[in-house]
Amino acid sequence: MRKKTAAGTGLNSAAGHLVMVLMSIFCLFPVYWMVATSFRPTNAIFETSLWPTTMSLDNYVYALNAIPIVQMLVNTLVVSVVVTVIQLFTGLLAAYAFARWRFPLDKLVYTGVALTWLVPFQVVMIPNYLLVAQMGLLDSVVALILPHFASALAILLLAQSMRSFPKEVIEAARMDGARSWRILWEIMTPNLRGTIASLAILIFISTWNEYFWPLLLSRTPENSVIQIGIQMFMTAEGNQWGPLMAASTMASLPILLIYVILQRQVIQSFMKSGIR
Amino acid sequence: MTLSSRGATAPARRSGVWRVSPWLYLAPAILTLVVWIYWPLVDALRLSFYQWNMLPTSPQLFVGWENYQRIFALPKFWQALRNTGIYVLGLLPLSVLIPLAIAIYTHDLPARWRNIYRAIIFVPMIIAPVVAAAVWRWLLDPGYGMVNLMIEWFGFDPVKFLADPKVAIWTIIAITGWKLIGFSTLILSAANANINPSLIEAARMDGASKWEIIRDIRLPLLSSSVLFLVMMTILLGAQWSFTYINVLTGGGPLGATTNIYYLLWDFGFSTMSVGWGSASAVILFLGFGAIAFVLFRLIDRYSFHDN
Amino acid sequence: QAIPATIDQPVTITFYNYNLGSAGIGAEATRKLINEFMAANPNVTVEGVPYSSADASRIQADLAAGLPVDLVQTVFSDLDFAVTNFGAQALEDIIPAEELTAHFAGMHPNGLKLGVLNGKTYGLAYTFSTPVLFYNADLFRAAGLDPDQPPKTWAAVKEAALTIEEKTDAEGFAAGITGPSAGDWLFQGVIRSNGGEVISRDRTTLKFAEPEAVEAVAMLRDLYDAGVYDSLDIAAAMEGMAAGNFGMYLQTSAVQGVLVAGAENNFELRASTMPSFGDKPVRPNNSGSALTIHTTDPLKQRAAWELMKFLTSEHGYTIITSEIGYLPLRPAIVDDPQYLGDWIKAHPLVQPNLEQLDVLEPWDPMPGPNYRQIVKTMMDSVEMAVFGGADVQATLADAQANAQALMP
Amino acid sequence: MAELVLSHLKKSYDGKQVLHGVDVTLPDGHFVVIVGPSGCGKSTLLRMIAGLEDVTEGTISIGGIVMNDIDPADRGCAMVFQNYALYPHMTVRQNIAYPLRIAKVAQAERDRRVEEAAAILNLTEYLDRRPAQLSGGQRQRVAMGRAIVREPEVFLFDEPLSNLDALLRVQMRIEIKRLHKRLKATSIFVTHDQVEAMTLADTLIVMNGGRVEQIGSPAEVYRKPASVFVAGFMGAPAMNLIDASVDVDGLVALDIAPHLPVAEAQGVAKGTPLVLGMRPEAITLSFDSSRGLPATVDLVEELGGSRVAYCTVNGRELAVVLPPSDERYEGREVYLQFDRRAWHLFDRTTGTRLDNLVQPRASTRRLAEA
Amino acid sequence: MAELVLSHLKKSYDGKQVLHGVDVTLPDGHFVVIVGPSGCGKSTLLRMIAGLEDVTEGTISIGGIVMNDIDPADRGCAMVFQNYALYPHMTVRQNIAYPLRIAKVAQAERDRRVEEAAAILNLTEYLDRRPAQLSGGQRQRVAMGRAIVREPEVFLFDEPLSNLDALLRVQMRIEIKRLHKRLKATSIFVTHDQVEAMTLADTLIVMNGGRVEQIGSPAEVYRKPASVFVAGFMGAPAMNLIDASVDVDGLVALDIAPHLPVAEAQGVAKGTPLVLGMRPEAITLSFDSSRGLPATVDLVEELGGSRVAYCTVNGRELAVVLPPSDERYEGREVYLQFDRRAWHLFDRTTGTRLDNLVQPRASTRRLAEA
Ligand SMILES: Nc1ncnc2c1ncn2[C@@H]1O[C@H](COP(=O)(O)OP(=O)(O)OP(=O)(O)O)[C@@H](O)[C@H]1O
Ligand SMILES: Nc1ncnc2c1ncn2[C@@H]1O[C@H](COP(=O)(O)OP(=O)(O)OP(=O)(O)O)[C@@H](O)[C@H]1O
Ligand SMILES: O=P(O)(O)OC[C@H](O)CO
Ligand SMILES: [Mg+2]
Ligand SMILES: [Mg+2]
Repeated sequence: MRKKTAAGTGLNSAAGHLVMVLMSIFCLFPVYWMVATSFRPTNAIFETSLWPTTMSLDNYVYALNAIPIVQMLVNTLVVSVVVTVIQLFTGLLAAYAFARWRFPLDKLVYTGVALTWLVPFQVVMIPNYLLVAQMGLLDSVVALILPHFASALAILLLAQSMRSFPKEVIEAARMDGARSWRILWEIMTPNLRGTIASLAILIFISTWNEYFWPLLLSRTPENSVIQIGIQMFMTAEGNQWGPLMAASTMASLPILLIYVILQRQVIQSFMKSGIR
Repeated sequence: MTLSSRGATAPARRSGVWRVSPWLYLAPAILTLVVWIYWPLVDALRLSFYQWNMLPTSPQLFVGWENYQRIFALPKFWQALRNTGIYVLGLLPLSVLIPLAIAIYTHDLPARWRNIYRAIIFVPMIIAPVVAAAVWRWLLDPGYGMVNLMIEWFGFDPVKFLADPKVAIWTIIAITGWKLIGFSTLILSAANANINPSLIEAARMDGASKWEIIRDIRLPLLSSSVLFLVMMTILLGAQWSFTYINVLTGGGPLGATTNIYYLLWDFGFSTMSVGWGSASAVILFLGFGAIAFVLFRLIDRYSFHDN
Repeated sequence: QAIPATIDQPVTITFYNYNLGSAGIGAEATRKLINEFMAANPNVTVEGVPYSSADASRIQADLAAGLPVDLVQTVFSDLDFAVTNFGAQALEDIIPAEELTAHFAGMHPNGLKLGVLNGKTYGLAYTFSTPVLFYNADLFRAAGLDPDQPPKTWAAVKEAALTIEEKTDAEGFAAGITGPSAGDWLFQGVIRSNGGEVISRDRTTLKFAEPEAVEAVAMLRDLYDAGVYDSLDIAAAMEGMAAGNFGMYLQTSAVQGVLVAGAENNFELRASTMPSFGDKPVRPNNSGSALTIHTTDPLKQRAAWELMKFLTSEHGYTIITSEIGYLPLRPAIVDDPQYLGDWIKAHPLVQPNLEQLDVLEPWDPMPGPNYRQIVKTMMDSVEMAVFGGADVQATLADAQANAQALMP
Repeated sequence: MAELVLSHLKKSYDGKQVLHGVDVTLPDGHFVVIVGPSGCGKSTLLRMIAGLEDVTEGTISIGGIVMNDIDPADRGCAMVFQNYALYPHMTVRQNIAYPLRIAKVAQAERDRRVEEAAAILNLTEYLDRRPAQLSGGQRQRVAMGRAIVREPEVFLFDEPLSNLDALLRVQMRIEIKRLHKRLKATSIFVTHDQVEAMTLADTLIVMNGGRVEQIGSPAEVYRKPASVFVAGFMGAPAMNLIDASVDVDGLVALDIAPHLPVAEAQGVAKGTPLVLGMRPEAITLSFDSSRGLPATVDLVEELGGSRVAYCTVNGRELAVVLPPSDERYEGREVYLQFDRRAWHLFDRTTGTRLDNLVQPRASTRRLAEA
Repeated sequence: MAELVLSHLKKSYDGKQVLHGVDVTLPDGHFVVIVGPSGCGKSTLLRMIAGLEDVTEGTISIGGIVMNDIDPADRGCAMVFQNYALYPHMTVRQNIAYPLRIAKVAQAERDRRVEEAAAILNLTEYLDRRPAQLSGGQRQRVAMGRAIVREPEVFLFDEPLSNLDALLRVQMRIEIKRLHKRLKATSIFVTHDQVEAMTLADTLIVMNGGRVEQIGSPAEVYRKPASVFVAGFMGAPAMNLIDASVDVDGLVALDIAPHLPVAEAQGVAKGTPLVLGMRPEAITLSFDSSRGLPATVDLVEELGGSRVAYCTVNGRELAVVLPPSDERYEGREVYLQFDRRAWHLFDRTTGTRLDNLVQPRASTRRLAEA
């Protein structure tokens, strides 16, 4: 007869922990290296000690002087927050339509939304640029936001979790006299917090990290975003490693901080969301 | 309050409202998607049959299927196609297998450890691709990169991670995977945590060992999530690696790291020919659309609803 | 509609400049020049627009969007396309001849040639440089070589590289001839130095699979086969050199800044001219960009021309050379203490670069709308022939046939 | 005033008809229970009344007004759902107040009505909890509270108790009945639990396969089931239904005991296949071999207050209710005696009740009770 | 052989004790039902026997072997879960065969046993379906099939029927009982439905708050509940429990009718607070004012075969079972008469039964039946 073996003990799990620790190093080390390098003085930049032997803020000073990093961070934050909010808003509206009603062509429209996911950005890049130019919005933060008013990811994900929301609760609200608008905002939305939170995180991260569209649009550093700032330290004549890492650290820091603070909620909301 | 007064204040026929309201709710999203994605896409379909440099002053020259023919005749087309396959196959362990193992393994860990590991693994996800590319480039440098110093410390020759044609593609795959592991792990952990615990208990009662439970119960029940990630990997894997290829290798050395997506971008979008670019776009869209269709069918088939 | 002689009303021009797209000295020097110009010409507002030299889609998109594109820092390889599609104007067509003559006085004739296409001057060389063989004098010494006698021919390069590899831990030789962001400029110089060329003088036929070219490529292949030359991306090679891990490095003089910074307190960095094929003359060509005027508005043309003149003046080149690291097109300022005199003395490395001005040839742009694909096809095949173990002749011939089909 | 009239009500989903024409008039203030097996269309009917489903054909009128096209909120109906359908993110107070908030009832008035409803339902101390913090019975009461505050003219209940455990179900059943006495609103209660149906209904509607099988008071339905279906459906343990036929002599004979003609069938053609129903309470069991039909006891279920014996007679199983005792019956030979006053006779082909057709005859009576 | 002995079994979760020492010996082949209200520890106990929960203190032995540290699979137990716990990705056949596959039973033998189990459970025609394509009852049978094929020595059921509707529950109950007769394996069945408990058990274990309140046959438990809790828990409608006390004369007197001393309490100190229990079946109701306690009928529930009247006597509610009739009782004044043979007396402080202490006296008898 087999003896019971309690989960998570013994040699087996020690090996598992070892693997996980290695995995963690794999995931964290590059991030650590970025931060560590950003503090190395210029002449020690190719140094390979794990810990910078001499710490210096030169790279930060240089980076802050070379490009308007603070302004760029503010722009990035504004763009990310606004895009997140708007995309959630349009996503909620559209998802609600799909989840709530059957209407002619609904399947087709749904598929159409899903397919936009497959359209490579490069396809729409130039036409979008022309459109933005026609609107006179070049070199403006608004132009960074406009094409992101809606996304397939948000719509599909929200529609999926709305579909699994108990129909009876909606019907109860209908009986109580709520019209669709109220049902969406007073009944649906508060109950999709998990999905909305994790979706918001995904949208925020991907907007924060967006590169190609801002690259196409940016004309003056003051009106562009941090990823462009980072890219400005990478040139054909060689990368300016120190300032590049300093700028990268500054670009990652806010989002890293948010993550560290909200880490538990982030993971919880993913666990509870329909993202599976 | 009498019924008749209620009846009188009742809104007009519901059926009428029904027809408009979904469209009202959809309007902002659809408008956005049509303006910013579908209109350019449709235009691309048309332009893929023309030669044009996009300048208002130049004429649009109808060339029929020539743009398509040229793309298929590109010497690197088939290499890129094969590489795309390698990308997908190479990414699968990182975007699916390892996360699957981690999700299953960490599930049985004490909550504290579980959360710590999952939190750490998610970190690469929040690092910008450009930054990730720069940092990895640094770490992998044959001369002064940490990774190579480690390798030398173990007594091996340094590896030219980005310059050796045999290694470079795997390097790009590893970096792409590094960014993805956290996301996949989270998705699979969520799916795993949602497996009804009494199924696991039933299997334990049935005598299944830990491994048998994973093989017979967990994996089949995770199959729809796994397929979803496989689909994402196939459809978007090439896109995800784009930034790294662009920043780190430019498709080289010797075209070793190019993939269909990068190649078409390189020959299509980055040059001045709208026709080429559009034809490339159409090929990508249709090709991946077809794959998506098949995969969606598969996912439908392999989703099991437990109770 | 001749351009006005003076600017007596406010005018705004755009200046598409790829130095503005990165952080650091290049951008700062550019902004400084622009500001100085605006201070001197209060009626002109210059709007610097950054773009990426890797692809000119920003310019194309802006033209398509109907935005004003007035003055552009055009990479030489894009010059043909800039003329045929982006409406770059021949200076002879818009600027009074006497003004041109006056401004061209004192410019190196080889430098002036660089911006000439089909007999007309479309651009003035702005930020440009030549290929230079950097070498690590410390490694030379360690390998028992004489750092005062740098290799002058490819054969000598091979020999020195072999010695370095044998005697030290370092690699022998690296070059920026191939690679994703290399383009074909250095390659063009290598082929020419062996008496060949990549494209016929009338710019209708590709010739990179002709015997001279094949021979040159075979030579590079031989370096690779000998184990002294590896395929490295630009950054890896440059940083390797900067970190002291390479004996020799053939690359544009524009990377000098990075190398100097790396060499400081580390090793002695020196430079020599591009290697030759035996006795054949070295025929280096330039990298970099020219200034091209695109606007058709006479007033703006005047403003653009004024800016162009300012940037290519003695003062302009002084800043470009001393602060960005490119070459002055006006030889006189090199020794003039008012301009670069002191700086050149303090920076002897730039010397071989200056020497090569006398034999400089233009970087030929490929013609037609598919010019980038042509370059790509050619350079891919070169890479394949040198590093990929493929048969040199067959690979180049095959690529030439493919590329020829892309010619207009 | 709030009389509810359904006429020729039909419903199809994608062309598949699930309600085949329902005609019912429900008087104001009545407590009506709709009972029937799963899938027979109970919920569909209720939801049509509520306005949550479109009407395919026919009309629904409440208080004389045709409601077919009126919005659910404006029909004066309140509904209590099987799974409570509480708003998970709102407290009990907010849940109950929600319909009032929508109706823009003033805060003070709203509070008053919520407190009142909470008091009626013993929810006062839970008003600030969320649904997740409540037990099943409490949730059910909140759902009811939300219905009550609207002061609806018609209450609709869709199996509101089926998610509760047995004990709670009994409690809630009584509470609902009390509430109805107090509020006197017309109530329609859907269930497939026949105890619930019997105990709650003023009027019972038995449905089967999208049709109404019988409408009547619970006692009526129990005592005079209109069809074999109703007979088998209502009552636990279920009525014994035995095949029978009219023999050559015009007498009703059981197939399991053809020598035992039990009644005279008036007006029924000879050979007509019949079904005879006997409630388990209407059969008595004894060890006296001189009386009744011989049978074997297979299984006895102890119910505390009574026991149910499952006996086999000629291969056919009959349930018999026994009084409590310690007697061991299982496996023993017994004799069954039928109380002929409680016989039910049905046409086996149509399933309909054949009433007043069974006339006990002296001869048969003797036999049956022998 | 498969006798199951639990001794001093305790269980704590994070220091919070939920089982306070359970001592039970279950003979081989018995059908044991554990019944008790929600949260009393039934599932915990069952899962400890199964090996799915660790034992905090005490021992579990099956067939004489201490099982505390044995893997669940090797205890010879099979378990049927409340939510069926069928493997959704396997067909019925694969589900049932799974334990055999794990045990590496040869294909042919495996098939044979699966077919056999399917035949017993009437599942043969569903063998190739997936669980999602089955009804609740069918799923429950598959779960049972999976347990059967293992030929376990002990069957464990955790509320296996509570997800089924009322009708199916009755059917499945009977099927389980039949199956047990056939397989004769020791079975432990957890439920909080007392009808299920009564009808299924050979031995009934009533639990409350992590303790065993009573062990005995269903009839024993019903007729002689060992505590107030058991008395109130078993039986529907529930036993009427009325506060009483021993008066100055040593007589038991009801608080609601102090002038009506009903019995002599032997060996109980005067003034001791008591609880008197009377089953609703043991009370009779009449309109004859000369007999019994005056009461008002609040509500009558029609059950078809019987009716339950809820009456108020001095503010205290008593349930009374009435025979079927058309008589309208509601709101009327009636008189209640108690069958003194069915009185149950409990110590109000400890809740335990005071047996043999109630001796009807001539005088009291007269009064009570007066
Ligand atoms: N939205 C729908 N689309 C198609 N068919 C439906 C729909 N809703 C119900 N049906 C069908 O209508 C019939 C009646 O369903 P209904 O839900 O009214 O039954 P019910 O009596 O309430 O059953 P239960 O007791 O299981 O709740 C069923 O056959 C069902 O399959
Ligand atoms: N994993 C656990 N951690 C902490 N407490 C638990 C756990 N499982 C059960 N409990 C507690 O143990 C007690 C007994 O729970 P158990 O599930 O055995 O009750 P039960 O009698 O089966 O109830 P039900 O009829 O609702 O199923 C409850 O108070 C419960 O809250
Ligand atoms: O300015 P340079 O010298 O970096 O030249 C630009 C490159 O040649 C463009 O490919
Ligand atoms: Mg229903
Ligand atoms: Mg339980």
